[in-house]
Amino acid sequence: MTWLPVRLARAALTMWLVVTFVFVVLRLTGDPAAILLPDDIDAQTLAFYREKWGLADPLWQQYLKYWAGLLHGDFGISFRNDMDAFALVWERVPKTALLGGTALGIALFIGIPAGILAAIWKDSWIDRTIMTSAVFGFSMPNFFLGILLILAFSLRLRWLPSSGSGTWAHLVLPAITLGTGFAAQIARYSRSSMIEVLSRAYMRTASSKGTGPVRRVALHAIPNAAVPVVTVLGIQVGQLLGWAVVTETVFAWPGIGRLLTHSVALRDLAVVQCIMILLALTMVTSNMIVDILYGWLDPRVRVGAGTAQK
Amino acid sequence: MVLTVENLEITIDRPGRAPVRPVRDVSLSVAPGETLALVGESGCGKSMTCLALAGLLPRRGRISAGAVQLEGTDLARLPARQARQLRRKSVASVFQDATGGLNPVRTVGWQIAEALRLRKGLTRLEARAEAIRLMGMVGLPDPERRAREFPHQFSGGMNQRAMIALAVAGNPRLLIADEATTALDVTLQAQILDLIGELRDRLGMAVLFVTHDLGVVAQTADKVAVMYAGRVVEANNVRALFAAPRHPYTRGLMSALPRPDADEERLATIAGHVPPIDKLPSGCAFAPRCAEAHAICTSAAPAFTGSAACHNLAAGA
Amino acid sequence: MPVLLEAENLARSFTLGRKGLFRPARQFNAVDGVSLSVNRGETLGIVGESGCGKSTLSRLLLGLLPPSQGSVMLDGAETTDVTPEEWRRLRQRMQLVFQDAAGSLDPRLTIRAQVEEPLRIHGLPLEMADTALDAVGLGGAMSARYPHEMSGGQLQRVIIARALVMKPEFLVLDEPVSALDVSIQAQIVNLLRDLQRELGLTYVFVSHDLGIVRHVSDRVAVMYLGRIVETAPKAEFYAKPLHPYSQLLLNSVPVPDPTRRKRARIVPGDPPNPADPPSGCRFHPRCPLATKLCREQAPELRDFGGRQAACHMIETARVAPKRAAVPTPDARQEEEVFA
Amino acid sequence: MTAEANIPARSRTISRPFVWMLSGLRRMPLLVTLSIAFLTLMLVVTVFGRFLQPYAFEQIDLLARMKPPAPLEGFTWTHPLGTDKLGRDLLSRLIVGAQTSMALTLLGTVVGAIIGITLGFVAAHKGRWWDEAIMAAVDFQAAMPWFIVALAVLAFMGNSMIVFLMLMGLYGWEGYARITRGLVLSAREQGYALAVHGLGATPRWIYLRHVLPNIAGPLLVQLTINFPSTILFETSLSFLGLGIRPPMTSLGQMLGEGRDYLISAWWLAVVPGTVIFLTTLSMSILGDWLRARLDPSLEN
Repeated sequence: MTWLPVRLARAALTMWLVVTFVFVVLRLTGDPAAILLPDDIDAQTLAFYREKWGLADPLWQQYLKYWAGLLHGDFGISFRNDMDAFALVWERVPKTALLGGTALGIALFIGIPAGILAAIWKDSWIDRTIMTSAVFGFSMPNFFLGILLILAFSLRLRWLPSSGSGTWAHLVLPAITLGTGFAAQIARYSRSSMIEVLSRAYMRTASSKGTGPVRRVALHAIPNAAVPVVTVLGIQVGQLLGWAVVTETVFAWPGIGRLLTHSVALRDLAVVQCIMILLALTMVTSNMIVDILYGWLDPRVRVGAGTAQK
Repeated sequence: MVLTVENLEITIDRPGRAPVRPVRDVSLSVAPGETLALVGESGCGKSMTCLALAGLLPRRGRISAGAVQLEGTDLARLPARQARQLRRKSVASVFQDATGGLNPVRTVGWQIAEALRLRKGLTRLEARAEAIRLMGMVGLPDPERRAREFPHQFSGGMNQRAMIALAVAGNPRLLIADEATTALDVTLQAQILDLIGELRDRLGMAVLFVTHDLGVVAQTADKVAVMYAGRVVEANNVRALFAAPRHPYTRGLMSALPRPDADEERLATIAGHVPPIDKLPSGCAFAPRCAEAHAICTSAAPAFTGSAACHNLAAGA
Repeated sequence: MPVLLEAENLARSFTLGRKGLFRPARQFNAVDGVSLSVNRGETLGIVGESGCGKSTLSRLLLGLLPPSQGSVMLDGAETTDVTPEEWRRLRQRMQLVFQDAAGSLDPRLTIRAQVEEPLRIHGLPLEMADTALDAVGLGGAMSARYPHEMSGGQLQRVIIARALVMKPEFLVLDEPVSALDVSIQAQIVNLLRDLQRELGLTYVFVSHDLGIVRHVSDRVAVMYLGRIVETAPKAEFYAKPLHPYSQLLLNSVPVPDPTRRKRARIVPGDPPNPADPPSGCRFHPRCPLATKLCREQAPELRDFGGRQAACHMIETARVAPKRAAVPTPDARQEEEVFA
Repeated sequence: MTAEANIPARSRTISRPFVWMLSGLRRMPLLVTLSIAFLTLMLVVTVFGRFLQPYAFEQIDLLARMKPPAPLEGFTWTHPLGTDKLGRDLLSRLIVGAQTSMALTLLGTVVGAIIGITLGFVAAHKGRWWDEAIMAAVDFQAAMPWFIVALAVLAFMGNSMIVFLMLMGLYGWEGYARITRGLVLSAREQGYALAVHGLGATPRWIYLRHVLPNIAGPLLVQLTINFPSTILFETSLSFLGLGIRPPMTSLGQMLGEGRDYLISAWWLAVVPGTVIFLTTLSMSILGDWLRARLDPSLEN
């Protein structure tokens, strides 16, 4: 288990880099007090906040204080509604988690079986159908798919609501919108990973033992094919969050993405930096999970070459 | 005889193009405790023959003619499901790339135990104990511990031993070794050849040993079949074949070999190269490279008479 | 015969993949203190199993890899510390023929363009390519083909032609025929020998195949885990190898003669991990003669009347050949006849 | 070997990927042909955009507001794709919007490719710390959702064309860097590059004459992967109102505007959306086809 401390160290390093980056950018773009506070503020208030936030101190003290603040959950004040930025963001987290989780679930549930089926029946009509759908799926821009779904299911058929987040019915269209592209991506990765595995010599060994087709795929092929797919998933989680911003805007889904768009438009920097740091934390965590999964799936990572002869 | 192959023909269908027949009219037989070596250069059809016997032909490949008698039952005529069951019990294979041939995410012990559970219907625990015994039998040190390890923790030679343990699990009647020692260094090759010979004698298996190395043939085989361009051109017992090779191709092959045990001033060569399987010449496939070819050689394929398939020998006899 | 190339105490270490941020990277010596000399016009065969460092050595000899230590002299002139510019001039005199012919050719260029390339690099007249192509039997229309249109044997001819086009004196042939079928291999081996005779070339022939090395070499050097354990004139080596490893190696080669079957006399154990070589004599864990001395102290190459071997036990084994687990070749022959 | 054996041999240097593509033209699937045709049309629009627009795209005609496009009831031939709430000609806006989107995407793709390929070469050539640092940057870029980073940067720096262009250029460079580094290393370590080095060639000679032409194929495929996501990057930001903003227009900006009229004039969103979709789809289809032709490991 030598890799775990290394991963933890790397995760800590990443977080440190991100936080420092945000700190430096904030200081570089001008007087933080002026940026963090609305434009029309008077000089007296500005001086008050500058004193309050310790901006007169030496830079390294500010840096330490900044860190201390972050560790206590103090990300500054949103000037837009004068609320604690962290509280504002935290309130939105469940909504985005629900949307992202559902979309990811849809993507895995459709993408992985589709990819495996396409690989097993490579070059057949099944493969062609699945892969053609996949090309259409990931070429479809998120916002456009959302709009088409609204046109069809909300405005024409009137089956589902087009915006808001009250009930489960509200979740259906956004989750499909966000999940489709990922299902397509995952289908493609699963397929190519599976095709690679199916051509390996150990699959022939499995056949020569007399394993049946189901056992061969389930016990021999899938565990091997899962390794690269999991790696890709780690990266995809970040992309998923990126596109969630667009999807939330299309469906007026009150999550972090929508908050981010608004805050960017209004230059509500305290909120933006809070979201950035939370996002980095999410990415680091999801990469850790992927690494753990990776080690669990692949003994070559788990059991290092320490005892190997060669 | 454990295995009798008669006039085997394999056809590979190619979408949009004419099918090819990489193996034509091949007949072989192996008895229990006997090693038959199948020799030939790359592309001669020896590996394809192996795959057909083991039931591992690629998706578009099929046995299109001939009989494959495994202990008296014709596999080629059996329904696919029954053929698979029969093969599962009686035929085992070892291939060239042992490390690639073992599943990297399963322990070596699990993989051998799986073969035992499938072939002999052992329970999980029985299979595990038997797997450990087999690992010891093929000379893997400390089998209890090694059974819990993964292929990447083994060296190449150890993986080949594990593959052999996996193959002989459940006492198959026929062991097919397809270039099983080609990727190994000579010192390891000697170990593995020795192991296969020992297991053959102990378990009374028939061994079909596919190789391109005449040295390995001379050291291990009882009988030899030489293949060229999908056909057996000469077959004989090993001493007779090496003492007096009859087919011009066999003779060419032997004199082209630089020997580790003698000096020769100059190697004999066979002119030209092996024709691709979809562009075979008419008549005897070896005729364009044969110094002794006559008119008839390019027009008619020679029949197999005595121990070789050559017009010159048939005329002389 | 005058010495053309001389290597002294050559070593090359590689860094293995770092395992974690805070651990030092592991080093391993692929070639560890090799000295050898090649006479003008002769062929030195270098034999060894996979991982023994023979390919690294061949690259070191030609300066394709910088050595970690040691030096190479061509015609008495140092080649190790020269400028890249001088190296490029030296390349005209020494060339490498690779094992993987297909991989060492640019797939986009015709055969002719590949063979012309060294001439373009060095600004020599392009017509010289014709001579080289004719010499390997690929003149005329063949030279307009692309690599993917040719067979393995033909590709090997192409890289030989490319190596010869600048009229070098010295060629390192790294497993030049091991990927080829026997009948094609014989064509290439004969071609190499003819070229050597006609052009007065000097070869270092690296191979794992003791049969081919016997056929092409004048002298043989045996490598084990980055070191040379024995060098000897060919005839003497094959008649009576001195080093226990050489003996076992030669004894492991399957002889194409069914009347002379060997009983199992096998080098026990696996080759050790080159990244973690054993102490003392690197062969000692597999050696039937190994003693405490062998475990503790690495043997130097010592002279035994025109041949050299690195083994502590050679004298002992000579005095009492019957006692040794490995019989001498003469004694072995009788035992081996298969009744 | 057999499949390419009938390609006529030529005496001089010719790029093999090029030969492959030529030989494949005859057997090209219909979808690929259509994709190339559509992309060609988009390219023409990109180059000649403003000369092709029937009206000035910002010209307001309050007398002809919210006209529907051609097959729908009530359309006029003067505005074949209809008009928006200010009576601006949708076809003209579409042409100019497509021109903007395509030009930005092309620029962003090319900048990303140049940065990535250069850094990939540097990483492979210099090795050691250069390699470690560049690959760390690659991993970082791949792990961070660039779209969100871009949003944050726009918040910090304010929305300007320069910042926007820089963000687009930095998008996707890591893919090129990773591929270039891998290909250069493999070419150098086992293949022809080492061989040519042994013939006495300089590193410059090797990279320019051998390595770059040989990795051109895979890089082209990477371009077809990168292009669709770059155009999505641009259109998404503009859609959110954070990229191209009025009075300029782009496909994403048009779509974002049209979203407010889904009930009364759905075509205002659907027409630009379809153009974006067809562009990414065509590029993906072309990319898949190129990859299948260039990557020998995918052939059987």
